[in-house]
Amino acid sequence: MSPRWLSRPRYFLRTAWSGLRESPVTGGISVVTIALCLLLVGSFALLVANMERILDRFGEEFRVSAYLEDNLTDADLARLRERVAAAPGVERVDLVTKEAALERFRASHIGRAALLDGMEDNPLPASLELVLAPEHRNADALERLAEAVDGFPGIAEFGYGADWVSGYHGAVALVRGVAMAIGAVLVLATLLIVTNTIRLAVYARRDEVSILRLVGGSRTFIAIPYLLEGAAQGLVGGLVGLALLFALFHLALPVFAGSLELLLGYVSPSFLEPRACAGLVAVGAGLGVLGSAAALGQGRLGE
Amino acid sequence: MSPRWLSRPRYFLRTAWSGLRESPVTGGISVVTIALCLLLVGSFALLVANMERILDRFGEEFRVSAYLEDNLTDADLARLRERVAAAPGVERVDLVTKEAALERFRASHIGRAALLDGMEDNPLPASLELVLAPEHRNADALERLAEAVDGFPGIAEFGYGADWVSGYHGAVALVRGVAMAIGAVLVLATLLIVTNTIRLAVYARRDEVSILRLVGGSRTFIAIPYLLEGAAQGLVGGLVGLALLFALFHLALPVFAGSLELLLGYVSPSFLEPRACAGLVAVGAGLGVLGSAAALGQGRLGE
Amino acid sequence: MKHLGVEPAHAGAGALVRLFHVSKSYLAGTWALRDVSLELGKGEFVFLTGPSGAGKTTLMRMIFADEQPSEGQIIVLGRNVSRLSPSAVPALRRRIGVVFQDFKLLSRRTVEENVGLALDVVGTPARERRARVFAMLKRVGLQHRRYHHPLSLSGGEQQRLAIARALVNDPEVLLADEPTGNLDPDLTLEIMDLIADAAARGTAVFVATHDHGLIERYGRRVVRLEGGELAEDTPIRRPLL
Amino acid sequence: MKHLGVEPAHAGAGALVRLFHVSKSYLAGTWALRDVSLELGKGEFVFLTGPSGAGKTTLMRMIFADEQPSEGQIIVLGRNVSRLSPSAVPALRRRIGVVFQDFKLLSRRTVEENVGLALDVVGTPARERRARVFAMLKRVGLQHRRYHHPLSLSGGEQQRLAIARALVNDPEVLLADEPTGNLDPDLTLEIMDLIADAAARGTAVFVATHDHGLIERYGRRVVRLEGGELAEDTPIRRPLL
Ligand SMILES: Nc1ncnc2c1ncn2[C@@H]1O[C@H](COP(=O)(O)OP(=O)(O)OP(=O)(O)O)[C@@H](O)[C@H]1O
Ligand SMILES: Nc1ncnc2c1ncn2[C@@H]1O[C@H](COP(=O)(O)OP(=O)(O)OP(=O)(O)O)[C@@H](O)[C@H]1O
Ligand SMILES: [Mg+2]
Ligand SMILES: [Mg+2]
Repeated sequence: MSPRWLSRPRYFLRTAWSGLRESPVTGGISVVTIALCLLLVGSFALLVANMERILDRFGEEFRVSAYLEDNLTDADLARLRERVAAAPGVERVDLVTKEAALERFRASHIGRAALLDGMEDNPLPASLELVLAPEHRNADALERLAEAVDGFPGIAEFGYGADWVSGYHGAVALVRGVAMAIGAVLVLATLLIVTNTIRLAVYARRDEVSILRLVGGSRTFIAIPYLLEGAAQGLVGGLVGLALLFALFHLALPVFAGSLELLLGYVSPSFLEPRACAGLVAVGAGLGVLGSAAALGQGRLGE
Repeated sequence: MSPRWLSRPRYFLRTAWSGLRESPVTGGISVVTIALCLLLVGSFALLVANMERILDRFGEEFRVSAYLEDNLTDADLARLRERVAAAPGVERVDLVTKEAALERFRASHIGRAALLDGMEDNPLPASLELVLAPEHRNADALERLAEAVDGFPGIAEFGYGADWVSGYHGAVALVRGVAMAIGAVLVLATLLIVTNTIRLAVYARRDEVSILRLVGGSRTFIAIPYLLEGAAQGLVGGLVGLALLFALFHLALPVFAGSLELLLGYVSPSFLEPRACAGLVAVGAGLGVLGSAAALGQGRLGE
Repeated sequence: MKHLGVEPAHAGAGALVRLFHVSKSYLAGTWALRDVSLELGKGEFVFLTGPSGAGKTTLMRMIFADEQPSEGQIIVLGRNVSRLSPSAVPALRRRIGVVFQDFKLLSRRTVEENVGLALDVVGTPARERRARVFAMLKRVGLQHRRYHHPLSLSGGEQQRLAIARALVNDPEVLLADEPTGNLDPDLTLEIMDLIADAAARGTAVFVATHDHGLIERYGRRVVRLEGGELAEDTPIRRPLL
Repeated sequence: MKHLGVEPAHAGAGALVRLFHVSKSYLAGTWALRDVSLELGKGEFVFLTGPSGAGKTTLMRMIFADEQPSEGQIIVLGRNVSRLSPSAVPALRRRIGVVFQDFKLLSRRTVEENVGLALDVVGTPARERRARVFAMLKRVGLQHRRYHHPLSLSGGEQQRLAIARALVNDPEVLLADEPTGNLDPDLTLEIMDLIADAAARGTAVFVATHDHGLIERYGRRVVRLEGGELAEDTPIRRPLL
């Protein structure tokens, strides 16, 4: 039994449109609230997305050194390099020659002391530096790698800073954990705030709803224009929020450019991907619909 | 000309109270929105406050080494130590003996190589490590310090990682900057959201306001009960938000305790100070009043 | 003037509205309606009268399922109102026209949209809707105001708008609560003729009124409530003029 | 029946309400009121009548400064309404009692609080307020409903509540817009007597009504509007009964 009015989308569109036009105060407030909430969620998403990239970048510093014996031929070295590259979790292998090692040592903190000045021979060994794949940047995987590589001929010693490993791992877990916790609170809060605001906006027009009931409007007949209104407000709010986020991002970027470059070198922060942007706007529309539905759901909307 | 009704606070309190009681929907929504907004702002404040402490903690690692000549007597050393401690920006001076330096070197990344194994004498010098006061943890201050200290008798060399210095400085500036930017957006957004919600709540009762005007209520007469209502809702919202924040903090803490301890050692995150808590609740009440005032201000409250 | 116990004009199975021993209590211990039995047939026109607070509005609200009786049964258009599921209520209401004592107009929609609403809820096609709304507005003298909003109408204009909305859909039952309280005598007669027309076309009509002149003039069946009880049910008389 | 140009009963400097060639246009090109001049003295009781949309409510709204005249001057209680600053409006309104055509009750406050409101705005002490509210409610027959909310009252009860609120503060001017449209004949007389009492105590009273029976019965001065123009201003006659 399909009701006749379902064949009349024009009524719903017209009613939703005039509802929007005739309620600039409540509609405007809903749009602003949605825009602001999505701005908050978007800022956070942006921060987290860029933080992940920064963490990845730091993770690249996550190297293990395999110090080489002094007497290796180039062929030996090439073979060894290949074997090491095939070991579990290794993403890239870099060679540090004896000269490069000395250079580094001199540049390092401790190397400033006149420690090696007297020696005519370079006592530092060459080494292979293994960059680990992100998922292997933890103490367990390192131990496994050490076991696998330790026996290889040509490797004198195998070294990594255990503190640095667990420190990095802890930092990543902490940042991710805090981000998730705050993100959850933020998403829940904005969800509640937006639906509540729309509820209040519909509530401000509760007399309308009750009159529509009295003249025989069915639930669906009454609800559809409000849901359309909510969707439209959500959509506009989402777009406004996104635009604000974009503007803020490009306003804030130059201010932090200096410190960022110093800290991260070539990593420069990027805006949300198009898909995430679309998602943000869609979430706005969804919240608008949800809020209207919640408002209409609460019985006769009487206090 | 003090109006007679100013002497009747009972009318206002009674009216505000019955307004709250008779509008559970709008009142409830206002309280929830305020609570959630303050929860967001509070979480952020909490994060920033603790981050500052973490940055300070990292700043302690901010040391400059003055490598000592080998032939210093204890008296020389004590005198030197005193002079160094008096240098500009120095907060604390620690002595690292030759033995401690060797110990450290062995534990360090590069020290894993069998570099020093063959030497029977310890080639590493003793050093004084200068911990800088927070406000001096930047490249300029360091250069000044180096100039001041360089000529002291007994100091062989003066060393610090320029990269680490500007890196730390950049990181602190970045974190502070991003925190301030996000904080500003957050505070502005919640300000708007809360006042808008309250406006909408008052707006839902605009017929009431217009009737009060028609029977001769003056602006103040009409406004006071709404402002009291707003203050009460803000107060309750602030308390609820604070309670939520406290609960979340103590729920989240154990989850992150592991990574935090690893990262920070003895620094454990702490909740907001009592004064900040009171401030949060006061802000809630203030927002409630502001929102009501804004709603009443918008002319006749007609659309 | 009391004619208690007299058989109503259109009694029996053909009745569109039937009340069996209906009582209604809003507040424990007080009765807004008390043991009222009543029938209303197709095309019947009944004046509902009685002092303020006698229960006239309450009786009407129960007929269009806005309130449930505390006791007794109400059958409207073949449906037992007290056993109606909430989802069946709108369908029933679409067959009943109601002029509310306080109008209940949508202030955010135009005059034209307010009247059209009664057709929108049943899904009347756009062309037919437009024609019927215009014809109806013309009959109540509001066609020149059709793009205005109710709040810019005078009291009597709002009342006529409410009447137009109730009548535009040719309802099977019409409940008009004090439909001429804000109208001048000339308009009152015009509007009452409109309502009498509807009855002549088969609508069962209930008109609550305090206007004894009107009751005299039309000489229809009169149901009088007093303190919630049925005090009088006088069958139809010939109009005096 | 036309008595155009007749001197009103209490003309001159003692008038509480004076209109000088007042016109009002809500929509460009149409006139809700057109060149109306009128005076109302202390204790005078005037029926304002005329067809629906004639401008009765508009005239009253301008007197209590809810609308501004488009042309002309209105002097109420010695103040020129069109030159009143917004902050001076409340003080003027507190001296005027208004019964609104649509009641305008506060649905979130009790009957008692709605009536008390008119005393609260002037800051009447609690004890006096309580006594006067109770006495007033008793006079309109609502004392037993004083802790209920307006929405649970019948139409006539709401109207009496609106009247009680307008009268409780002994206003100097009373504007009653269709104050008995929802009342039965007995109550209508009781309420009209209440209003006449106020006039006897010196209140200048305007009663808009369509009820010719009432006008006949009281035989007071009658001002009739038609299409916004003053069509009749008949001075006081002796009551018929
Ligand atoms: N706010 C407004 N905006 C536009 N037009 C208005 C407004 N208020 C009243 N009018 C128009 O002004 C004219 C006079 O209205 P008014 O309410 O004064 O009539 P009235 O004499 O009180 O009628 P009734 O007896 O029906 O209450 C009417 O045509 C009405 O439609
Ligand atoms: N929602 C309600 N809650 C409590 N009491 C109510 C409610 N509605 C009506 N009443 C009471 O029920 C009684 C009958 O009310 P009703 O509205 O039916 O009277 P009425 O005959 O329409 O009167 P009027 O002519 O004044 O409109 C009145 O005493 C009224 O106060
Ligand atoms: Mg009634
Ligand atoms: Mg009027």
